[in-house]
Formats: sequence, C-alpha cells, structure tokens
Amino acid sequence: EPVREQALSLLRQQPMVVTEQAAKQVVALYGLPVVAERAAADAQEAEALAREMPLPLVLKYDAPGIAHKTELGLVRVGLDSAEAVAQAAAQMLASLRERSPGAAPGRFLLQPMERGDFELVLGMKRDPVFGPLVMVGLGGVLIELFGDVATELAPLSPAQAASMLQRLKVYPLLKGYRNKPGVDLDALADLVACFSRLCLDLGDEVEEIDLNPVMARGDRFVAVDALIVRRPAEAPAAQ
Amino acid sequence: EPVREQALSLLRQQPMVVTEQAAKQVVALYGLPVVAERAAADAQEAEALAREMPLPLVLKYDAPGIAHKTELGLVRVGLDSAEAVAQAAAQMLASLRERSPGAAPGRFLLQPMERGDFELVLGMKRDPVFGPLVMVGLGGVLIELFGDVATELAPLSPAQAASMLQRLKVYPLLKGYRNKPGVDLDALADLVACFSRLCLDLGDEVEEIDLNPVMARGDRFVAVDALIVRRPAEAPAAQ
Amino acid sequence: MSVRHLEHLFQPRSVAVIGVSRRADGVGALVWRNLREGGFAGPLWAVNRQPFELDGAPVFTGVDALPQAPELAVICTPAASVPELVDQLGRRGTRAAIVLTAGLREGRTSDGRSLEQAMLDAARPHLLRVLGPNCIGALVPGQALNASFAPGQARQGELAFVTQSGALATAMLDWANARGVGFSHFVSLGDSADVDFGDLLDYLGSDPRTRAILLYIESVKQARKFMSAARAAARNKPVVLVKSGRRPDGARAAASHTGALAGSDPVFDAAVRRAGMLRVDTLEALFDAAQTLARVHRWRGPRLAVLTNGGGAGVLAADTLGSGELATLAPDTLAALNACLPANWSRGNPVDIIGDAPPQRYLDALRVLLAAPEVDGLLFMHAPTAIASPTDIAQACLPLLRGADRPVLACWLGGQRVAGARELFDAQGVACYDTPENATAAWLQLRDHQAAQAALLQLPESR
Amino acid sequence: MSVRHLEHLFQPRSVAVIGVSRRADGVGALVWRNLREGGFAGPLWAVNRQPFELDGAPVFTGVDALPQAPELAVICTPAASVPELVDQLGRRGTRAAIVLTAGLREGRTSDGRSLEQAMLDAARPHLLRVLGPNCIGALVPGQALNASFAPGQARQGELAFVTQSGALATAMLDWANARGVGFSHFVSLGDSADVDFGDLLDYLGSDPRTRAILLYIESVKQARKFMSAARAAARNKPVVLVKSGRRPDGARAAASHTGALAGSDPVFDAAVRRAGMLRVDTLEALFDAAQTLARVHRWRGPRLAVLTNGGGAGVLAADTLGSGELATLAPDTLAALNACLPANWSRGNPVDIIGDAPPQRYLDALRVLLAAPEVDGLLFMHAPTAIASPTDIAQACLPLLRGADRPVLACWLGGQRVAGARELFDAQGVACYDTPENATAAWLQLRDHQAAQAALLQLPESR
Ligand SMILES: CC(C)(COP(=O)(O)OP(=O)(O)OC[C@H]1O[C@@H](n2cnc3c(N)ncnc32)[C@H](O)[C@@H]1OP(=O)(O)O)[C@@H](O)C(=O)NCCC(=O)NCCS
Ligand SMILES: CC(C)(COP(=O)(O)OP(=O)(O)OC[C@H]1O[C@@H](n2cnc3c(N)ncnc32)[C@H](O)[C@@H]1OP(=O)(O)O)[C@@H](O)C(=O)NCCC(=O)NCCS
Ligand SMILES: [Ca+2]
Ligand SMILES: [Ca+2]
Repeated sequence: EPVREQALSLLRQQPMVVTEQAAKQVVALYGLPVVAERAAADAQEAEALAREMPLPLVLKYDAPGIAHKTELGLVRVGLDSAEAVAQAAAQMLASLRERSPGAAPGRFLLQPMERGDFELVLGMKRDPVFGPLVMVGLGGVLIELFGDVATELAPLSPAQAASMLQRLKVYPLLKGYRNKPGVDLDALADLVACFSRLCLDLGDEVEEIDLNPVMARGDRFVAVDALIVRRPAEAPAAQ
Repeated sequence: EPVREQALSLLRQQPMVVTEQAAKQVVALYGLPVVAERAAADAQEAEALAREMPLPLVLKYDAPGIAHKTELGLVRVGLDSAEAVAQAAAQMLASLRERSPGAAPGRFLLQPMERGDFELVLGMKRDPVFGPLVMVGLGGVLIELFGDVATELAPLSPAQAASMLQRLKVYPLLKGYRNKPGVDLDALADLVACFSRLCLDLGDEVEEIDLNPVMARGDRFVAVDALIVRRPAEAPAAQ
Repeated sequence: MSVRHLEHLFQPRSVAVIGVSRRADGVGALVWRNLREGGFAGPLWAVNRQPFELDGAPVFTGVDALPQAPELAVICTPAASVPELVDQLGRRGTRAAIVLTAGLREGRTSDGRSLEQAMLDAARPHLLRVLGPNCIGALVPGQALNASFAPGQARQGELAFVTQSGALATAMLDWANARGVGFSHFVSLGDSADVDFGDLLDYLGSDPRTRAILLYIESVKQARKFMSAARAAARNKPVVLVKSGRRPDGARAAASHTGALAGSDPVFDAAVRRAGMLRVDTLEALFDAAQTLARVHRWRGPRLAVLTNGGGAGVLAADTLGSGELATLAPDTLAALNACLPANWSRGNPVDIIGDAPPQRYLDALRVLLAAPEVDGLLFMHAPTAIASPTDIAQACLPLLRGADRPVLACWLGGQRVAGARELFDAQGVACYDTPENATAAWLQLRDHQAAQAALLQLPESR
Repeated sequence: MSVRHLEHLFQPRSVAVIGVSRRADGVGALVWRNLREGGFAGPLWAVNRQPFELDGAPVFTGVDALPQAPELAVICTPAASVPELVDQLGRRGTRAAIVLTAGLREGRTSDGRSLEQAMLDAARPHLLRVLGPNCIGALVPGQALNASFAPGQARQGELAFVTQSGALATAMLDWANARGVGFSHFVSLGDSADVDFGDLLDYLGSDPRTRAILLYIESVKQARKFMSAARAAARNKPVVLVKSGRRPDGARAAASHTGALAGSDPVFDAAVRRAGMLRVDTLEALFDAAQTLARVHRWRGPRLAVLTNGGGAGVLAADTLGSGELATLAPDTLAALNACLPANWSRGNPVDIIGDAPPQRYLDALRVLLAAPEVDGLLFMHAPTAIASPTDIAQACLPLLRGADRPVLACWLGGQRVAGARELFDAQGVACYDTPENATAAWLQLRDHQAAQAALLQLPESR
C-alpha cells in the first residue's frame, strides 16, 4: 500500500508532535480535504506570498514540537493585507523569542480564511488493547460540557460512520434544523470512513490525531488544523 | 400588594396572548430589567422616533394575539438609519396584510440593539396541581437538543435560585470558562428569585411566561422579548 | 375535613365488616378471614342482610343490630348501598370506615350526586373518616389489624407503605413477605375521596412506631396540603417515593387509571426537592432507600472506604463512585494496613484483604479504616469463599461496626451462604445491600439527600 | 497455542487433584470433595507427596505414581512446584490442567523467568492447555464435573458464565443457586495465562448445550483474538457481559487487581457494538439479559401491548416505554376487547383487565392482542389478588403464549403467591421478569440488540 508507506515515511522524519504542515500532508495523502496553505521561511517571504493569495488570510507559525499554537500567540486570523501579514509575522517571532526562547525554528503557514456552517472535530486516540478509536463531534462547548461525541473502532464503512453520526445529540443540526442548513450527511459519512482508514493504517505508530476544526458547509469539508502525535518508539509493538 | 394588583389589572385588559409591550410592562413592574423601547402607532411615527434613538435599532410590530413575530417577518434587527426603519415598517405592514389579513392592528416597537455574552431564557409554566414552575437555561440549541434547563417551584429565594443555576450543564460557562467572561451569578440568582416572585403572584391568572432572550453580560441583564399567555377564564380556580 | 382522627382508622378498639357474604370467596368474607387470622384482639362483628352463623359467631342483619357501635367499619357492599351505610354508621358513633367497593365515582344517587359525594356528605356531620373507596384496605401489624382483602398478612416492622394502586399493594405485600420486610402500616388509598396522602403523611410523620414512610404515587390532587404535610414529615423521618407517570405515555395510563391528571415529571421532581423527600425509580428501590436513610447515621462527608475480600467486588463498587467519593487513603493509613495485612493486599482503596481473609483480618483492617480521618464512611463487603464462615466474620465485626462514629454500609454477596450473616447485620440495624452497585448507589443517594436536606434546613421557607 | 483442545478441560474422562492435603480444609481437599460430591463418573485420583488414604482410596505420591495419565489435572500445590508438575503431567499425556495456585506471576524460577512463563513453557510442547493460574476452577454440571474449590455445586442449565474475578464467581454461584439458575459451564479464568476469553468464546459459541454466554470482564488483553471469537459467538447465540472498570476510579482498582490496564469505557462500548455482544451494568442484569435474548424470539417490531390485571403495574410498565414502543391499539382491536372485557377495562394500552380477572378473561384478551396487526409483542403481567389463582391463570394462558407468532414477555408481580406460576412459565421457556420495569427494560434492550445485530449482518466486515 504505497499511501500508507508514504505517510509513514513522512511521519518518521517528524518530531513526536508532528508539525502542522506535515500532519496536513499526511491527512491529504488519504484524500481528506485540508486547507490550501503555503509555507514561508521567514516574515519577508510570508509578506511576498500574501500578495499572491486572496485576502483575508490566516497566518500561523508552525514550529516542531509546539502542539498548541493559539496559547503562544502563533495564530492570527482575518489579516487583510500583506502588510498586516508582515507585522503579525514579526510579532509572532518576538513573542516566541520571549515566551519560548529555546524553541526550534519553524515556518510560517499562510491559509485562506475558511468558513463553514459548522466546526466539526474528527479525532483518533490509540487504545493499547483495541487499537485506534475514531471520534467525531461538533467542536467547542458541545463536546466539552455535554460530551456529545460518538466513538467507534477503526475502520468504519460509510454506513457505520453514518450510524455513528446519528448517535450525536447534535445530529438534528447536521441534518438541518429549523430552516438552518445542515451538511451533506453522505459526504460526511464518507469523510469519517476515509479518516478511519487513515487511523487504522497509521494506528501502530500514531498515538493521537486531531482535525480540529473541520469547517463544514453543504458537501464541502475542510480541515484547517491538524495535529498528529506519534507514538513513542520504545513502546512495545501492538500485538 | 399594589404591584400585583397593578400587574393583574394590566393583564386583564389584554388578549389571551398579551402584547409584547404590555408583557414587558408587567415584567418591569417587578423590577426586572427590560429593554428600553418606544412605541409608534404607524410607520411615520416610527421613522420620527428612530431619529431620536441611538442606532442601530430593532423594529418589531406588536399586534394583539400574535405570539411568534419572527415567523411572520415582524422583527427586524440591525436597522442603522431612520430610513431603514421606515422601509422595514412598510414591509412589515405589507407582509402582515398578505399573510395574516385579519390581524388586529398593533403598534411598532423600537428598541436599541442589545448584545450580551449570553442569551438566557427565563420561563414559567403553570402546573394545574403544583402551581407555577420556574425554568431557566441558556437559549437556543442547548435547551432544544440537550434539554439543559433547571426547574423549580415558585417562589425561590436567591440561594435556591443559585443552586438551581448550578444544576445547569452550562453552569461553567456562566461562571466563566476558559478565559471567557461569565456573568455575575449573584445578580442572576437575584433576578431569577425576583422572576419567581412574579410567577407566584400572577400564577393563578397566567398560563405561561417566556423571557426569551434575556441578554446577559457581567451584571447587566436585559429582557429584549417577553411573552405572557393568560389563563382561560373558564378554567376552574386553583385550589 | 380535619386531618385528625386517623387513630380510629388505625387503632380501633372494635371492627365491623359490613357485607360478609355467605359465599366463602366474597370480598367481605376475605376481610373477615384476614381480621380473624391477623389476630385482632377487640370485638369483631360481621353484618349481612340475612342472619347466619360465621365461625361460631352470629352475623348481624344491619348496623343498628350490632351490640355496640364499631369504632371502625369495613364496607364491602355494592356501591349504591354505601352512602346509606355510612350515614347509619356515623349516627351510631362509628368514627372511621374503610370502603373497599369500587364504582362510587361513576354511580349516581337519585338526586344526581355521585355516590362518592353522597358518601362524603353522609360522613361529614359525624366527623367519620373514610379510607377509599376502591381500595384493598389497611394493615397495621402492631395492632394485629388486617382490615383488607389482601392475600395474606403483613409482618410487623417500622416502615409505613402507602399506595395509590391496589394491585401493587398485593404484589408488594407478597414481595415483602418473601424478603422478610415488615411494616408499621400498609395502606391502600384507593380513590382518596377523603383520606389522602396529606393526611397519612401528617399521621405517619409523627407516629413513633414508623421509622420511614414509603409512598407509591400516581397523582397528587391537593398540592398545598400534600406539600406542607410532606415537608413536616420529611423533617422527622425519611419519606421515599415512587411516582409513576414519568413519561407522557405513562402519564396517560395513570390518567385513565385514576381519573386524575398526573403531574408532569419536572414539576414533581421540584416538589420532591422542595419538601425534602427522596424519589426513586422502582418499587424495590423504595426499600433500599428506606433502610439507607433510616439506618445510616453520623454523616461526615462523601469519602467512602471500601473493605472487601474480593478484588472484583471492589472494582464493581469503585466503578459507581467518582473521585470525590472514593477516599484516598493517607500514608499513615496505608502504613497501618501494611502492618496488619498480608503482602498481597490491594494497597489502596478499595481495600482488598484477599479471599482467604479470616475474621481477625477484617477486624484489623476495620480498626484502621474506622479511625482514619480521611475516611468519612465505610462499605463492608464479603463474598463467600470455601475458607471463612460469613457468620463468624459477621459476629466478629458487628461490635466495631455498630460502635463506629461514621456511616457504615454492608454488602454480603451471594445467596444462601451469606443469609445468616445478612440476618445478623440486619437485626443489629446495619444497612445491607444485595450488590456492590446497590451499596454505592445508596451512598451517593445519601450524599445527595444530605445536601438537599441541609440546603432546606438553612433556608427560610418563603411560603 | 491453538484455541482447540478445551474438551479435555471440560469433558475429561479422568481427573487428578494434585496437592490434596491431609488437612481437611486445604484447597486440594476442597476440590476433592467438590469432585466427589459433584458425582464425577470417571476415575478420580488424588496426589500428595506423602501417601495416605482418602475416602477409602489411596493418595498417590506423584504424577508418575498414578495408574494412568489423567486427562485433566487440578493443581493446588505451592507456586514454585507448578512448572515442574505441568511438565510431568504433559509428559505422561495429560491434556489440560486447572491451576488454582496464586502467585505464579510474581514468583521467579532460578533462571529468572516468571513461574507463569515457566509453566507455559512446560505446557507448550505437550499441547497441554492451562486454565488459571489464580482461579477458582471450572464447573460443568452436565458432565458432573466440579473441578473447583467454590463453596458448593452448580445447577445444570444452558447458560455459560465466565468470570475474571474469583470472588465474584463464588458470590454468583451462591446467588444463582438461591434463584434456581443453572449453568452449562461456570468458569473462573484467573490470570488467563493460557486459556482466555477468546478461547472460551470460541468453544462455548459452538457448544450446543450452551444457549447464552455471560461474561464478567475486567480487562481484555488479546483484543484481535477476543474480537473475532466474540463476533463469531455472538452470531450463534447471545453474548452478554458486564465490564467493570467503567469510571477512572474503577479502572484503577481493576488495574491493581488484575495487573492489566483496563480498557477505557468508550473503547469497550465500541468493541461490544462491533462484535454484536450486549453490555449490561450489573451482574444480576446478566441473567435477565440472557433470558431475554435466548427466549424471546420472532421479532416483528418495537410496539408492545401490555396486558395486566392491575392499573398501577400497567403504569409502571408504560413509564419506561416511549410512544414508539407502546402499541396504539386499532379501532378493531378495541372493539374486540370491548366485546369480551368488562365495561371498566382501561380501553387502551396498557390493557388493564381489572383485579378480579379470572383465567378466561386473560385468554379472551390474549386472543385479541396476539392477533392484532398493530401489536408486535406482548407483555403479560399479573399481580396477585385474593380472587384468582396465579397458577390457574398460568396454566390456562401457557398454550396461547407458547404458540404466539410474536415475542412474549411475562411479569408475575409479588413473591410466594406467584412462585408456582413463575416456575410454570420458566419451565416452558417464557421469559419472566420480577418487575414491570425490568420487563420493559428487557423489551427495549431486545429492540436495540435487534437493530445492532441487523446492522452488523448487513455490513460487509471491513476487517
Ligand atoms: C364491594 C364488592 C366487593 C361487593 O361485591 P359482591 O360480593 O359481588 O357484592 P354482593 O352484592 O354479593 O354483596 C356482598 C354481601 O353483602 C350483602 N349486602 C349487600 N348490601 C348489604 C347491606 N346494605 N347491608 C348488609 N349486607 C349487605 C350481600 O347480600 C352479600 O351477601 P350474600 O352473598 O350473602 O348475599 C364489589 O362491588 C366491588 O366493588 N368490588 C371491587 C373491589 C375492588 O376491586 N376494590 C379495589 C381494589 S384495587
Ligand atoms: C495452591 C495453594 C492453595 C496451596 O496452599 P497450601 O494448601 O497452603 O499449600 P501446601 O503447601 O499445604 O500444599 C498443599 C498440599 O500439597 C502437597 N504438595 C505440595 N507440593 C506437592 C507436589 N509437588 N506434589 C504433590 N503434593 C504436593 C503438600 O504437601 C500439601 O499437603 P499436606 O498438607 O498433606 O502436606 C496456595 O498456594 C494458593 O495459591 N492459594 C490461593 C488460591 C487462590 O486464591 N486462587 C484464586 C482465587 S480467586
Ligand atoms: Ca486546532
Ligand atoms: Ca422571543
């Protein structure tokens, strides 16, 4: 299976917390839709790239080993000019120097602003006994306070993924609720099934995956952030 | 108790579905904060009033017996000029004429746009046996899909109201969650206790009350909509 | 009508059964037999329109033919005859009647009143209290009074059970007898034309022989009376209830059964909270809850230590507890347990002292746990093994458990092998549960009830 | 190691107990007594290092001194001796051993292996299967085999019970005996060094004498083997389980008890779904679930009709059903019931045929309900009254219920008075529940399980 091998060789070159860019590449290998982003080595290059991309933009600083960019001020959204991008890039470097002086150097990522009617979360957690557990839900407070997620063992057929979605309390929202649009549920089930395939393929070497958020509108789904945490090499191999 | 008598005599002059303006007057009699609104008899008067009020504005057409204005296109928010108000008013009259030709004439209500960090719902439903049941929750999907409301019999002390709030699953949000501001919980408990007093006072003659939404930010709470449904006169008196 | 005078109903000095048929299987004959077999000590009279002899005693031909006014009358005659009989009884001086007859709500008198209303109208001038109509009757084992047509007697005990459903009364009685559960009062309310939940809560709440009150409720009609009686009773003793009609469909069935609108569910929950009662989901849970509230005292806090001779039972117990309820043992406590337990004990809570634990090992562990400041309460568990005798363990541990300064719950897992131990604990007033899960559920229930009661007591009642 | 050869464990022609102490209360002596009292028909030998006489039979001084190779050996000697004994047994030709001894995981051989590993190494060349170590043993009543030191015998039946906890095994056995529940196999797994859940699911899944498999699981180690065995077994017969370690605290207790990391809860739920098993919350619920799945057949849909002689019981049943599950009776059905029932029947579902219902009234109502197209299944209920005999009603109704073309559940409320009726139903394979709530919960469980099974069967398995 060449895709699996491509993905694994990509991962093996990565630190334990895989960079966002590499994580998205892995996800994209499986045909999952990720935001069209471009990388820049420094602030100047970011500014130059910004002139070629449709505004507004999202700028992130993607450095190895940093799992939570927002907390460190490394994500800026709604930048509406190349100058704003340049300025934000400079601020990020300054903030990083101050708050995390030893951090390895990373790259800037420039992404178009994606919007959706929903922000979905797709996740995977490896269980030491049963292997990869796939999780899906609507982001934010619904998951945190109401625990409204559905979980299944990988892999999933589209039909299994569909019945997983039906278990969500927010399922009526996804179907379309009170004149508000829902999403294309068949497309979403296909997406979850495809994600579960990825989880199964990489499950021996990956501890956690988080696509959060996945912007969803109609039949369009775009993962704008991806986190992959590799499994420590010293852990015993799965039986 | 003069407040109760004032409220009841106000209610008794009203149709079964009390007008929004009268409902707010009743609520305000009990010291509950309602949006500062002004009424206009026709589109011209609405336009003139709009010139005296801070923009943007909300315009509603409040006609006797109409409980759900939004469905009939009788609520417009974010109007940012007197002209926009005049135009919206004309549209409302046209739409009403078309969709509900027999409706009794009503009045326009002009309200400043209120915003909050939360939209609360305070409600009352009369139980034939136990009397007024007070309900509180966060509006929208949280109540509808997750049933996250707390209920108690009226009346409530502020301490009872506070413990009622604690039963909500969204209580952490109200307290302040993940760097997001909460609301002043003591003030909210006082508000709910005060509302419960109203429910008890009017419970024999009122079937349902709905303050939805109540905009909340910090210690500021404003009911921007109020619905009161009176109890049919032919019903047997409460024991 | 006053809520008083229920002593005539529950402690009568004499009883008459009106409508004892010559047929042995008539309702009146069943009541007569129950009263006789129950051993009622006072005068007992039977009434029929025709005179005959019953168990060697004469059957009287009417209320006026009775040698004396019975303090209590049990009426088992057709519906139309009830108002007139109540009037005759009231005039003779009878103070209470149990009306078993069904159909009084539907039947009409010639002047258009319902028979129920006519019965109440007949009772009122004489201050005669009526239980029923359409009920199974009442059993007061402490008075040797079985004024019912229930199939069987009730054991004497300290629980009062009041039910709105007659069928559930007979099932419950049969069930309780099989499990050795006894009652101070066992009352079928029927249609509650006069005596209702409020009256019984008032009466039983201040009855010293009743330790806990159990209710099966389908609908409440007089909410204010009910609430004030419930609040007062719940301050004196546990009041536990099952309210049926939870879901819309259930409510519909209740409506068609009792002819009353069953209150919606959140409303009833709110009422239960407000009165300080406890609501459970099933009839069987009533008894567990009653013993929890009546037997588990000296509340200190929520942290429970679990003592067990089987790891699996410990896991099941811990499963239903959160981190706030499973005590974290302090280093001193662990050291003290290390000193007295074999090396392979669990070294944490649940404290698993291993299958071969003899009485002494239980005692050693108990001494440590009952003195540990971080332990607010103790769950004592034992699963039968082929090695130690449960009865020996029970006997050895009882003094420590009864003398404990904090709540103690117990769970004897199994059946016949632990029956003796269970009985010993039960007789000494230690709350016993059938399974680890039931025991920990009881602990959580106790915690919630404590919190609710505390909240109620510290609040000024605004109404 | 292959999953085969378990027949040597469960259907041995001869058994030896290794380590039968001269002390009457040693573990070996208990096993010996259990085997004798269980009536095992084949040769039975005891081994001790010292020769003595036991029940008139000679005790042999070693494996090699036995007259023949025992097909099964039960080992009750100290941990250090186990590997060597397994080797000797294997060499003689023994095919299965049950090791009751604890401490093999912790103990070490002189070459540094764990005793458990040494035992497995000794067994492998001989294809000798090991149950345990650290277990209670196994009971196969159909083979008159009680190779355990459980306190007592098991009744014969069609349920297989496999438990990872020894203490819960003894409690469960005692509990089951008290309720008359019988077993095809009753197995304590212990540390599962060799024989594990996967093996037993394989074996029991295709065992014709086992109608349902009940598991108490604390942790699963070989997930793939477990899942494929579970999936296969669950296609043949109901597999119901309790998994402890639900909450983080429970999981911690499980970890310290079994030395294995208990899988987290949603993972296990997902695994159960994937394999088509059914998970319940308590040990007691295992038995209800097993009879539901094994006895309630001919699924048509979710709409249940409730037939009762007590309105209250009907309300309790309806309470736990939603509007999709309480059948709405069609006008034709109502008319047919009106024609055969007294005027005061409930005129809706639940069908309350009133407390004085004799057998004929039950029969009339049953005929209508079991023919009604809008009724997918029937819950038969009866609360004891002083009027009709439950046994008469049971006898009258059984032919109709057994011949029904749709699922039938039953609930006899009460205790002693309905025991005979319950037994009759039980003997004829009608699923009986103690309470209305348990019966309707079973109905909902059945519906969910049907849906899950249907979903599994129509899906191509992707792995
Ligand atoms: C009350 C009830 C049991 C009477 O039923 P019954 O036995 O068929 O009634 P009868 O007409 O036979 O009356 C019983 C006896 O009382 C006698 N009797 C009737 N009226 C009488 C009167 N006014 N004074 C004295 N005796 C009277 C009858 O002659 C009869 O005796 P007999 O058989 O020797 O002639 C019946 O009407 C009823 O209501 N049953 C339902 C009870 C119930 O289900 N309760 C609630 C359970 S949840
Ligand atoms: C297996 C176990 C019960 C042995 O305990 P014990 O009875 O104290 O052990 P003993 O040393 O007395 O050995 C038992 C008998 O076997 C004999 N024996 C020991 N080694 C032997 C050998 N290799 N061959 C033959 N006989 C042997 C002993 O001499 C003794 O007999 P005796 O009393 O007549 O001398 C114990 O080690 C154990 O593991 N207990 C825990 C069991 C358990 O809890 N299982 C799981 C439940 S969940
Ligand atoms: Ca993210
Ligand atoms: Ca509104």
